[in-house]
Amino acid sequence: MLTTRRVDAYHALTVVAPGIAERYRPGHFVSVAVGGPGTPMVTRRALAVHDVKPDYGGTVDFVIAVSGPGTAWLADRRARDTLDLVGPLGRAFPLPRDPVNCVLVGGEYGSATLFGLADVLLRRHCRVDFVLGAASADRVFGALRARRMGETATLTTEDGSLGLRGRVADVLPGVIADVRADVIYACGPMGMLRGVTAVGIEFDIPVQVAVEEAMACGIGVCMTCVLPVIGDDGVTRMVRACAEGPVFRGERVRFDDIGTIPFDALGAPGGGSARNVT
Amino acid sequence: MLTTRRVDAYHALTVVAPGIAERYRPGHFVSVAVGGPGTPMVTRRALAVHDVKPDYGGTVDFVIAVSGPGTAWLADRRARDTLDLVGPLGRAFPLPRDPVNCVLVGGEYGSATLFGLADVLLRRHCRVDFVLGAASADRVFGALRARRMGETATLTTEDGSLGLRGRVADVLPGVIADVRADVIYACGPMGMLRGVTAVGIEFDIPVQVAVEEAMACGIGVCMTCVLPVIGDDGVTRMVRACAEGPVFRGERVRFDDIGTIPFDALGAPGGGSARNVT
Amino acid sequence: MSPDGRSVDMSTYITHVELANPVITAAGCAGTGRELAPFFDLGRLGAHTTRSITMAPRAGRPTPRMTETPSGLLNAVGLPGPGIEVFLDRELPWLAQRSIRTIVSIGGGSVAEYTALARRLAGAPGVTAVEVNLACPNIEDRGRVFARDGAASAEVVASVRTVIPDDVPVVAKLSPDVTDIVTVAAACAQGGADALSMINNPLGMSIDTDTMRPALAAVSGGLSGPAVRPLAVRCVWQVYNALPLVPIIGVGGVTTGRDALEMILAGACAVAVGTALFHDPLAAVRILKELEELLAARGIHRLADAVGRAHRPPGSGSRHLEESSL
Amino acid sequence: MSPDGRSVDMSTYITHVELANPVITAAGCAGTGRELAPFFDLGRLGAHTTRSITMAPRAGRPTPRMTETPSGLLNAVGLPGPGIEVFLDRELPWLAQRSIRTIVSIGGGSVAEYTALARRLAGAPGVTAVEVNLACPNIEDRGRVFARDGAASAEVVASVRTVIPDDVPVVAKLSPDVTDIVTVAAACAQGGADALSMINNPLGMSIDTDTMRPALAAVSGGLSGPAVRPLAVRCVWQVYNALPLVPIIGVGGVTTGRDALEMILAGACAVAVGTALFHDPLAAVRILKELEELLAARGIHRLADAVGRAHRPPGSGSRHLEESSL
Ligand SMILES: Cc1cc2nc3c(=O)[nH]c(=O)nc-3n(C[C@H](O)[C@H](O)[C@H](O)COP(=O)(O)OP(=O)(O)OC[C@H]3O[C@@H](n4cnc5c(N)ncnc54)[C@H](O)[C@@H]3O)c2cc1C
Ligand SMILES: Cc1cc2nc3c(=O)[nH]c(=O)nc-3n(C[C@H](O)[C@H](O)[C@H](O)COP(=O)(O)OP(=O)(O)OC[C@H]3O[C@@H](n4cnc5c(N)ncnc54)[C@H](O)[C@@H]3O)c2cc1C
Ligand SMILES: Cc1cc2nc3c(=O)[nH]c(=O)nc-3n(C[C@H](O)[C@H](O)[C@H](O)COP(=O)(O)O)c2cc1C
Ligand SMILES: Cc1cc2nc3c(=O)[nH]c(=O)nc-3n(C[C@H](O)[C@H](O)[C@H](O)COP(=O)(O)O)c2cc1C
Ligand code: FES
Ligand code: FES
Repeated sequence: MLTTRRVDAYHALTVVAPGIAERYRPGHFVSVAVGGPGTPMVTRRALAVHDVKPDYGGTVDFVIAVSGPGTAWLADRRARDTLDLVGPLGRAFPLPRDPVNCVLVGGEYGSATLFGLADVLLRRHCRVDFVLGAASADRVFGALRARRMGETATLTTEDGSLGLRGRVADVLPGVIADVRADVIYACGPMGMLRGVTAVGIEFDIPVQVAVEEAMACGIGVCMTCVLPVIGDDGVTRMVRACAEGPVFRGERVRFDDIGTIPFDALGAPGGGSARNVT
Repeated sequence: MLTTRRVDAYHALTVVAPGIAERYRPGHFVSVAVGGPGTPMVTRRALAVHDVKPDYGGTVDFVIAVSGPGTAWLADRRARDTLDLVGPLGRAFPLPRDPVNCVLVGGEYGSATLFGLADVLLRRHCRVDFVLGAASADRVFGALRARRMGETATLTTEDGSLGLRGRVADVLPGVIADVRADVIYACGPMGMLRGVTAVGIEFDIPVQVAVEEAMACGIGVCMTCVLPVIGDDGVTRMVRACAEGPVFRGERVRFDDIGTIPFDALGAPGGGSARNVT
Repeated sequence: MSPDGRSVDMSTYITHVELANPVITAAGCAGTGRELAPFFDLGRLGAHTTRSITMAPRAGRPTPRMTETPSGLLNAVGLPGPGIEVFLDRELPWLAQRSIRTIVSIGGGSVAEYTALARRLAGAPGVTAVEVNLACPNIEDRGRVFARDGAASAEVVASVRTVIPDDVPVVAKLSPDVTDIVTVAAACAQGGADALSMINNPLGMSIDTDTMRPALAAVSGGLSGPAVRPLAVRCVWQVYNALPLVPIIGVGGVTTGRDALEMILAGACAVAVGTALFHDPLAAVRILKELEELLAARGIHRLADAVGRAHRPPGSGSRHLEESSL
Repeated sequence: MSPDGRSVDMSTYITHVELANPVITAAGCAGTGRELAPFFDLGRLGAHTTRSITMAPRAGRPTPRMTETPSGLLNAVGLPGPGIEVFLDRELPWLAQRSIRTIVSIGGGSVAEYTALARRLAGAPGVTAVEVNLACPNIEDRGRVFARDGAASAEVVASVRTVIPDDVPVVAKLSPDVTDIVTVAAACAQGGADALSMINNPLGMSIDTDTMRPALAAVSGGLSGPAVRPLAVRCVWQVYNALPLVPIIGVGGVTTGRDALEMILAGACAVAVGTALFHDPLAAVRILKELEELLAARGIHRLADAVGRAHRPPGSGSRHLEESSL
């Protein structure tokens, strides 16, 4: 590990990880072991890749919000400690072929994953506008950089301590209209993704969301990170956020049914959809 | 924690702990929590007090031999980390009233506990001679200091890499004769204590041994650290090394029966000694 | 004190016996009580539970008696102790003089032995409750542990209940190594247990890969500590669900106020602290303080309102039954 | 390679079926096999165990499906999967093409369902062994889990054994939540189980002290990881002691080569790695390497010589039976 520093409410870590840096595409995440040797924490923690840089053969940046013992341990690391990382993991954001207008919407530390995406979009001559929100000013991540990289950067806080008072979904319709958005990319809490997706549907603009589900393995073997997603065939399946995601088309995610097995999902109890077999 | 440094095969730690320093008497030990918050290691580790000094209101020195995950964690601590200590614990070495001739026998890091004792004995105008032994030169602890403090310091190593080849019990008879010893104090592995006690019995000199038994609590509540010791009434009881010890009169400890419940111990299975009740 | 400035009523009941608060020491983990006195006043706890007292003095098992496992401890201590006479003579009076609420744990090898122990305890001053440690081998059933058999457990409990005065609750302490803890719990309640304590240590084992022999002299031993907490919470939950009126002492891996609260939400009205005392002699008082703060922070002003609360569907509120509109 | 330069013969047998080495993946913890392919070649392991395959596709349980506990993991995943037809169509062939030794785990709600699953598997290419996951609720016995009842377990095993070809071993996977694991194990062996696998997850529970509700959507779940290893080692030890001729797959909290060796010394001839794969996708191959080194360092040249070794009194040596003077 190279450096560690505080950024408002978050901790930013830079790690030398050439293998990950090299294969990284925007939307990827990594998993990190926490607690050191003999740790009582048996699962890895998922972290979005914030940035990759070519220094030292390839470094990777993470932004961490302390929410429990694992993230607290990560926030406590000092320069030169080593970290056990696996990645890059997951399905990256699909990129437009043409130079379209993209609105990048981030909530809390979810914004972190958008800057690598913005880089690539800008290289493809897309227009990039940001909408970043959080509960309070110190939890809005990357406002400065968004202002620098984006054509515009609209900020919202629930307490009004920075930008507009409210949520990103409240201001999104205005932004979409102003910038004549072709596509929306969003990363943040589920509630926010649901709101952003609803706006996308209303305006008939595709939304790519990067979801966050509790993960134990990050590589697709534990089956704990599932959510109901409608497939190309119209059938709802419980799919893994880590392997099939974390990026999904927003309108395919059944946000209202997260935390349940929808009765019409493939293999739902009662066997109502057993007819969908094979 | 103040400092941490390597001393041959050992790690030496200095900790600011005024409460412990103040109440310390030679032979005392402390227990230390290992592994940090949420540690998977549920028991404390026992450590003999090596030295106490008045600096910073009172500091305590420990000497650590890495033998498992807990001592490895301790050896990894850096200056300014904090340690969770409980102590001083246990029964200290009984001290002679008169200025007698004392031989202090230490094995491996067991020597560490003898220097605080030597200090007090010297202040009481006792003659102090050291016999220190270990498997190899780098595991003999405190040779220099023993030479400085003691009238003589005899060193043994099993591989002959320092001092005489052999064990402390081999050279002890000669030392006893040379210095006309009145009492022996010993700390080190059980095998060594047994050997030293045998020599003491042979020469009819009292031996005070500080034993080392696997401990879970260090304060007398878990009952895991017991060994068979003969009481003043001649009855063998399974007594706690942490609460009744770690210092015992050597000839009272049934070294050959450690790891068993002697059939004639109070409350031994079969109830042979139930007559000893009340 | 809670954010609104009200303090939390921490008192709890084992049937009609009131404890000032729900945090108690677990059997066999707090010595005679004297050992903890240098660290804190045992009288600050809801109660102190003694190690399991036996008729005759017992030397216990050979060493090694313990080994660490991940987040756990395996022990095979073997109920060492001086026997009931010395206990009544020298240990109980020390506790009684200090008005320390004392739950006396008893262990025997036959119904007759438990009964004899109960008879010696009946009328002894300073016995707040009697806890029947059922995790003892039944010498009349080829060493099969009482706790593994509902009928045998109930027989012990019934016999002890007969002998102990009515105003002293009898608590049955259960082991999790059974196919169905609810059956055993129900049998004990049927047999007259006023309350249940769970869990005693599940049976575990560890092998030293260097010596290639069992790590404990006794080969297997009881597992305790945070590792077993999920088993304990599950047992408390299941039994509270089946027998909501029987008071439960939750035991197993409680190390923090959050752990204690978890047990209480699952249905325990008291929480015993065992292995955590080995790691931190002040654990029990720290847990009590943390628990009180957690309750206050949740706006819960009476411990009793938190008992079993995780069973209630979300949103069903915290109103007392007497205030309910039903 | 051992200090004397000899390499260790790591091969092991599940009855007559040879595995190149004793380290296998645990059911439900290694996906379809494909997910681990980016990390290592599954063919390097003794075998891969599938998740438990069911007749119909299953969506599994709602989320949250897991929560961490000290040195453990609670899960209530609920046997999600596409059902046996898709398994035979798309998952088994992928494994068979790569010559990955495959133990197919099956789960059902009735004897008939297990039998039907076995019938579909009989003759399918690439089935090294069939593991019967008995930790499923028996719909014909009010949802009582098969593994908790020796007779019900034996009935399932016997029926599967009848249908599966003789040269494919049938392994019964047992749960520790029973009063006497040896009784259940013996019943399964009697019923025709060629080998036993233990342990499946003991039932545990955790409550979120912030929401004051169960942490898992399914309320309770299975405990796994290092926390349960002492229970697993104890079960392996007890069953090996009672049934020394029945091969045992040791499962539960194996994270290092030392843990694997512990299982083997207790009596397991193979060791399955589950939760450790979540923490380290390379865990199984690392454990295999560490195990080989530990055996070599102890001068043990054949894995088979280490199986059950902790049962032998110290000093009884490591001589093979055929070299013994008896
Ligand atoms: C694809 C993805 C990217 C993420 N990127 C970031 C990031 O860049 N920065 C950041 O701070 N956090 C990120 N998270 C969330 C982060 O993984 C969790 O906050 C973290 O795992 C919580 O661990 P803990 O020990 O602090 O808390 P605990 O709640 O104690 O965690 C216990 C267990 O639950 C799992 N868990 C709990 N909450 C989450 C969650 N929200 N997501 C996944 N697993 C969870 C943990 O993996 C662990 O197994 C991301 C999550 C996902 C799924
Ligand atoms: C009175 C006393 C004084 C001691 N003084 C020192 C000292 O000054 N320096 C030093 O390096 N070591 C000392 N020891 C030994 C030290 O306590 C052990 O080496 C240490 O506990 C091992 O912990 P571990 O995690 O490294 O090893 P592990 O073997 O993994 O320990 C596992 C468990 O066994 C217990 N245990 C294992 N070996 C011992 C042992 N020998 N003594 C007590 N408990 C043990 C541990 O407390 C722990 O509960 C002393 C022991 C005693 C009883
Ligand atoms: C060293 C030790 C000794 C114990 N002795 C007894 C005992 O005498 N009687 C009893 O009923 N339980 C005994 N127990 C079990 C505890 O009371 C408790 O039920 C169990 O350890 C789980 O709680 P914990 O995880 O907080 O320790 C003992 C436990 C340990 C670790
Ligand atoms: C997420 C998860 C899913 C599991 N699925 C199955 C399963 O489908 N069939 C089965 O027999 N066991 C299943 N198990 C149990 C494991 O195979 C294993 O017996 C248990 O987890 C103990 O081993 P471990 O501690 O190495 O994980 C599962 C365990 C976990 C953690
Ligand atoms: S986190 Fe394990 S399958 Fe997604
Ligand atoms: S270490 Fe617990 S009684 Fe001695």
